[in-house]
Amino acid sequence: MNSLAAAASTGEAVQFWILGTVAVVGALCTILMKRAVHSALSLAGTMIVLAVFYLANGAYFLGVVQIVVYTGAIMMLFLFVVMLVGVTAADSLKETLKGQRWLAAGLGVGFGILLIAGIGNASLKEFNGLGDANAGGNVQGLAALIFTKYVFAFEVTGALLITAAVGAMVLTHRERTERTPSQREQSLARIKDGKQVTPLPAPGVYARHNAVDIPGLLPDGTPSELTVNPTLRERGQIRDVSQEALAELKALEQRSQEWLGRGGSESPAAPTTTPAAPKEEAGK
Amino acid sequence: MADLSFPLLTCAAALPAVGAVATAALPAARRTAAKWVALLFSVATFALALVIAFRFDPGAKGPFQLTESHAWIADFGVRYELGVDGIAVALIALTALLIPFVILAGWHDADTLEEARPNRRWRPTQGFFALILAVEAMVILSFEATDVFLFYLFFEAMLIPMYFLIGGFGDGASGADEGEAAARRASAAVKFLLYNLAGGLIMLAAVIGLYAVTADQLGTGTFSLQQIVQARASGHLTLGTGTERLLFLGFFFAFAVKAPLWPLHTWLPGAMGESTSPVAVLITAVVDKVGTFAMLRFCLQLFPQASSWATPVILVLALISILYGALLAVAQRDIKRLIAYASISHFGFIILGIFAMTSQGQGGATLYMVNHGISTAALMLVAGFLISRRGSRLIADYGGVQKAAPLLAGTFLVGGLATLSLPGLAPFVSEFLVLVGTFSRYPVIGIIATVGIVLAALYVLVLYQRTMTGPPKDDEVRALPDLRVRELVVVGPLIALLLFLGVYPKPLTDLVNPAVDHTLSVVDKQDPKPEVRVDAVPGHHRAGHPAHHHDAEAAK
Amino acid sequence: MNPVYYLYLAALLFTIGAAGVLIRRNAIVVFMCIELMLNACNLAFVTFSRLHGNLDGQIIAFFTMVVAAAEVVVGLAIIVTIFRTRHTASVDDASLMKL
Amino acid sequence: MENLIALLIAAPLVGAALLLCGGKRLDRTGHWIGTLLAVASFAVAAVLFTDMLGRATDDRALHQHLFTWIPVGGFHADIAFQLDQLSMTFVLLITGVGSLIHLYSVGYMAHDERRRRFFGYLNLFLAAMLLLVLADNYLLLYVGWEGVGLASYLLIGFWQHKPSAATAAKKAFLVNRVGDVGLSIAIMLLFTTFGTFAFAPVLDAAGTAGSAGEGKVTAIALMLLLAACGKSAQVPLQSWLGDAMEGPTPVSALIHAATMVTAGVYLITRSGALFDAAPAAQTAVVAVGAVTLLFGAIVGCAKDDIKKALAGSTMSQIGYMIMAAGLGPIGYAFAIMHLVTHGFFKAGLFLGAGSVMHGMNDEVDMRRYGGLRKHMPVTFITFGLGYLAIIGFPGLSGFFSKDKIIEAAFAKGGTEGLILGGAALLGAAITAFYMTRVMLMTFFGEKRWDPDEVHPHESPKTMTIPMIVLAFGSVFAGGLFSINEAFVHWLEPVTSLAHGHPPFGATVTTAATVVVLLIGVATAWLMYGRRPVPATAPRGSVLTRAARRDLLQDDFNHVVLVRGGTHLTDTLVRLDHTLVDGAVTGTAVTMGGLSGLLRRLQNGFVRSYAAQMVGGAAVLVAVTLLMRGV
Repeated sequence: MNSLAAAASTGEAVQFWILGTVAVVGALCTILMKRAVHSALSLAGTMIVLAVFYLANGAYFLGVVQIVVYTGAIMMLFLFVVMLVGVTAADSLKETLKGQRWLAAGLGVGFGILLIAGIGNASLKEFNGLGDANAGGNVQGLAALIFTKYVFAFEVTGALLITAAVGAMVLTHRERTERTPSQREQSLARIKDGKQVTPLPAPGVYARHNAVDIPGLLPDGTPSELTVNPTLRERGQIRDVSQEALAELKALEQRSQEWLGRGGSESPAAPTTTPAAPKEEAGK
Repeated sequence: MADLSFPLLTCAAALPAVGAVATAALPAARRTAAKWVALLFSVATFALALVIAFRFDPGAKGPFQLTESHAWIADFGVRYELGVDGIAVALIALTALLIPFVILAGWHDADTLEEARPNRRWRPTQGFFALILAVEAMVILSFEATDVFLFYLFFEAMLIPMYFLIGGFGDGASGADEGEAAARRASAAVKFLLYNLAGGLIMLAAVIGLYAVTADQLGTGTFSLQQIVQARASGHLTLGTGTERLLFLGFFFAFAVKAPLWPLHTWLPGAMGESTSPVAVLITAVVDKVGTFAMLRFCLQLFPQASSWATPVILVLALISILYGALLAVAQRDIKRLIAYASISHFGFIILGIFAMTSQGQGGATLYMVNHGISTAALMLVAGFLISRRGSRLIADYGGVQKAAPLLAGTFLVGGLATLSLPGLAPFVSEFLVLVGTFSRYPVIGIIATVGIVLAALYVLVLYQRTMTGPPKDDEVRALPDLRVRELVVVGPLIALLLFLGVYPKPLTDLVNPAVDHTLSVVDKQDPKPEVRVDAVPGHHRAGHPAHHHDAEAAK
Repeated sequence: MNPVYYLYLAALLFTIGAAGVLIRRNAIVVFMCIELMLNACNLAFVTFSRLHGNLDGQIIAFFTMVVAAAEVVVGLAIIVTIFRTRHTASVDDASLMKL
Repeated sequence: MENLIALLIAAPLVGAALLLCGGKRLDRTGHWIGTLLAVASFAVAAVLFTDMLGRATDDRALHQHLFTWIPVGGFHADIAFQLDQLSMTFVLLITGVGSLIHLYSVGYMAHDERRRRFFGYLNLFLAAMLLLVLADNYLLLYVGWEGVGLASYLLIGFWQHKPSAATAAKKAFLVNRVGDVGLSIAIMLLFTTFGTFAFAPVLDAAGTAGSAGEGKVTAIALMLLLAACGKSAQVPLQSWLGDAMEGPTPVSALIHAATMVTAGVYLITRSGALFDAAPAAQTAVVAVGAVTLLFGAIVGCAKDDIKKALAGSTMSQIGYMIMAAGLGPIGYAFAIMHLVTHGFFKAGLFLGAGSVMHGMNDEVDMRRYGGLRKHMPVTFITFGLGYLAIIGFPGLSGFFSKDKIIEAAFAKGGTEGLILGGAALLGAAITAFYMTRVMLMTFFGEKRWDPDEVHPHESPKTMTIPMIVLAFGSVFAGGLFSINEAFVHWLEPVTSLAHGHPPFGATVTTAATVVVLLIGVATAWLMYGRRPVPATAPRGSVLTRAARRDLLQDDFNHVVLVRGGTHLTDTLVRLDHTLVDGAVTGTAVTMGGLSGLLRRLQNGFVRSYAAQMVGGAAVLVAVTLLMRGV
């Protein structure tokens, strides 16, 4: 622990170059991944790498906190929200603001060059190392500072956290401003609006697996989209059974024809392959 | 005498201010009471102004009298310093005199607004009169302030009530429908505000610059006019040539906007044209006078060398104002805009007189301020009465009014004749003094300026001819009622005063002369001497000149 | 190896984060990019702490984390609220700042 | 005694104030009040006159100082009056003729509903005119000068409902204002040159101004001449007088014939010492006088409007006076003498013309008159006497005064004298011609009016009495004045006197005058007496047509001044809007445009704002780095 001196060891260098690459790749993935979940996961990776770097820089407490609080708590919070908002909601690739992408790229590159040039310019040749500072233990050293020199900031931060917590609750809490309408009232309203009065029809049953994604058939054989859960509908995950039934009928006819015509030599394979085609169609 | 324990000057300014508050505080239903309260306070202020005029001793030593001085913002050397010289007394008296007439003339100006929103908190009448009194208070204070910062404060502050007076109250005679008229009024008010604000801000920079210079050289910064003048005279304070010129220009710009001097004049026709005629009188006869007054008091006294340096340019600009204003007045089709352009011409004369740097010029300019106030008030108010009768400001809508309303036409003519400086009426005295004062130092400019006299006759007489003479324009003109008692009460005294001051201006000149001499001594200028020495004292010769036979023969 | 390289890394990450804020429209991702920038700063602080040989930098980084936590809590709550009312998490759709 | 001087002015002034402010109560008595006060003023003048006669020649001038008017620095003006022989002459003329015309107006304006106001204006005019001639300094004279201008304006435009009258009034005032500018510049020059503008010191010093001052004195004199031109309708400022005939006839008689228009002559005579010290200016004066006397005469020949013909004549006669005044001490007295006699006969002629118009339903066209001598005997006789006086018929007033002027003109000597004398003689001939023409067209020949519509009749007593009195003056005044050169000696203390010596003796001049007179009369008789006068004017020669239009003066004015001025003002209005105001509004518009551009940055998209922030941060970093680098 005390050996952490000004200059980094070779091991640290190796570690830096490997993990540093990982961090940059993670950061790039964060901003380039189309789906928010992927971004969040990439960011989590970067953060873990950073935690390692903290540790390497003698900030043991922070390294642990980084993993526990940031990666463990905050990133999970992000994931929750992503789930809440919709895991699959992806950015469209089309840029709406004219020239924003070029501007951002230009600014990013320029700004980066400026920062790096600035750091390169700075005369950071001498390093003190944390040997003395961490002599009594990193956590103890931090504690000593927090509760003496930075105690006021610390207290204020506490207040900030409480405020933030309350604020989040207030923001996300949905205030019921009126009485929940009773079933009777709801049905009356439905009649009044001329909407469907009865409960929505159940999905069709296609007894092969969980069939909530299969619309029920109307008497004329066409599928009714209403019978499928709106979320699935939104995602386009509806399987059109009407086609399947027809295809099946067709297959049956073919089978029986073959049966009648040739005498069942190679028949059993056919029925298993046919249902796959409509499924792909529906997926589009 | 110099140090009265009773703060007369503060009272003169505070009285209308109190009046404004009292008027504004009256409930909506007490509309008529508000008018009377405002009138009462304005008359009381006039009485107080008379007391000041009588307490003032023109022969006393020292530039300022009735002085008051209290520390105000000690950190910046700002003091509450009041004091009056003859010029200020004359102008305070003018202001206090005109306000009651303005109030009387505007007796019904806010009435049309009353119906606009009939609820208990809608009080346009109270607002109108309170604003007028507020303007009066601020104008009087600017005439009294001898502390530059204090002056600046009220010089700028009076824009606020003026803005609302111009933008809020119209005469409904623009020929456009009310919505468009309101839009034009609003734009005129904004223009007024922006112009004057721009001038004021530049002046603020100069005021701060002045403070910086005094703080630098005197140790403690000061805004006191007297202190600065004394320090300059005694050599404790020396301004660099460049600094002095910049500061002078900063001050002068603000005053030239307010005055207004060509080419900074374009706000005036709009502001006067769109507002009601009492407000127009307030603008041109009262508020604008602060600009010319401040040129005399601050520009010349604070920056004498720079004033001399800028004189040629300013004289030429003033000359352009005179001719330009008059020429444009000739071409106007709107009565009030015509009077506005005439005022621009007259302000050219005033500025010409101030910067001619002769006792006749400056004395004449001061007299001009007073006389122009009275004459324009007379003309403008009568024009306002006329306009309110017909509901139109366009000259073309009139013709033959004198047949229907001879009294109105007569008073209008007298006001017009005063505007064209007919001898026997007050403006003649001042205009002639200005011309003589200018001529004795700058003959060419003086001669060109006399062309303004002819042009004045042209626009006044053309206006009179087109509105008042000829056969009545139509049935509406034929049915115009003549002046009412209230209107006669407004116009009568003004005309009487014009006549009186035209025949006997001595009280005014006696008041003004010492102050002008003081200003000239600060600027270090003397009147040019006549070329031929005449021993005789005027008025002591009894006979005609003796014969000169030999001359006549020599001529042959 | 010179620990200054950590600073270069921090600068790089910060820039990437900033670019992300500018490019992405999904509010959640924008938020993540902000977190990335904060983390980059933290890295710089920690590195400076090492360079200067005292713990003040780490303290600041610590406070940054706390503040970031608070910010995330509130920010995500806002996003959720917006999503509830507008059914979108795109920052471009919330362009009411313009008159 | 000198305290009475103010009373001279006060009486009509009080009258004016009473009548103009008195309201309807005075409608029935107002005209008599006005007349009474005019007569009162005349009475005071008479008292002062007898008093003056009773004193020694050197001690006749009176002076009254009322109060200090404008004291500012070295500029010192008093309200003070000076009554010397010159002023006395004018005072008597003004109050005398004025009273007569007041009386005449009682009858003439009997049916006008605004009669009270008319008398108020007349009284105002009397006061202003008296102030003009009584002032002891130029500035006070200027007050009177503009005062009579105002009264003239009000009276010319008295029938305001007629647009032509209102226009004529305005024109008169404006042209006069141009002249007034001359007077005011002269006063300024006087002040800067002499430090004062009171008559006595200035005129004392004028001769001693020395060579350095001669340029100044010449300038002053020329400016005074400009003023005189404006007020006395001399070329080039003569154009207003013809139009001024739009006013009621008594006004034309009093103001535009007898008194106000002669103020220029008074000014030049009063400032004699200044003119004597400036020979160049004197030359200008005689040139103006000579040109005008011919100009007026020519115009008078062509006019068919009786009043305008008389107006041309007035112009011409004042040309004589101005010319005489320009001759210097040899002419001053004769100028004034002609002025007085002219006051009598021209006022009489105008009143006669008014009387004719009164009887002819206000018809002014002489081509619609004819043969009126039987219908209006009194008018005919008084008019005829005035006619004989003006053409200079031997023995009548005009003869004595005009003959002296012609004599003085020749006495000027050299080519100048010959030219002036020749012009004066020619003028006399033309005068005889056009006055005979007026006489013949009005009173002789056959009637050219419709007896069914017009009933010519003699005017009432109030009108005929003044005409008779004035006719007496026309006949005898000149003769009386010339007994022992009484008038010349009377004025001598003021105007100084020098006897000229004409190159060919007084008898020759007189003979020549009579001859040209006869030629003029004969020509007129040949043209208008022998042949019937056509009721509509024939087209006439180029000269006639030009003369009818005042020798194209008005057309010149219209093209150059009116139209040019209109163009100028219109251009200025446009410039004021586009250039002066445009500069400011332009700034505002530019700022608006710029902020419009800037506004587009504020597109409401958070990411744009963020980009701007990053840009700002980048700039800050760059600046910091650069600063460190430097």
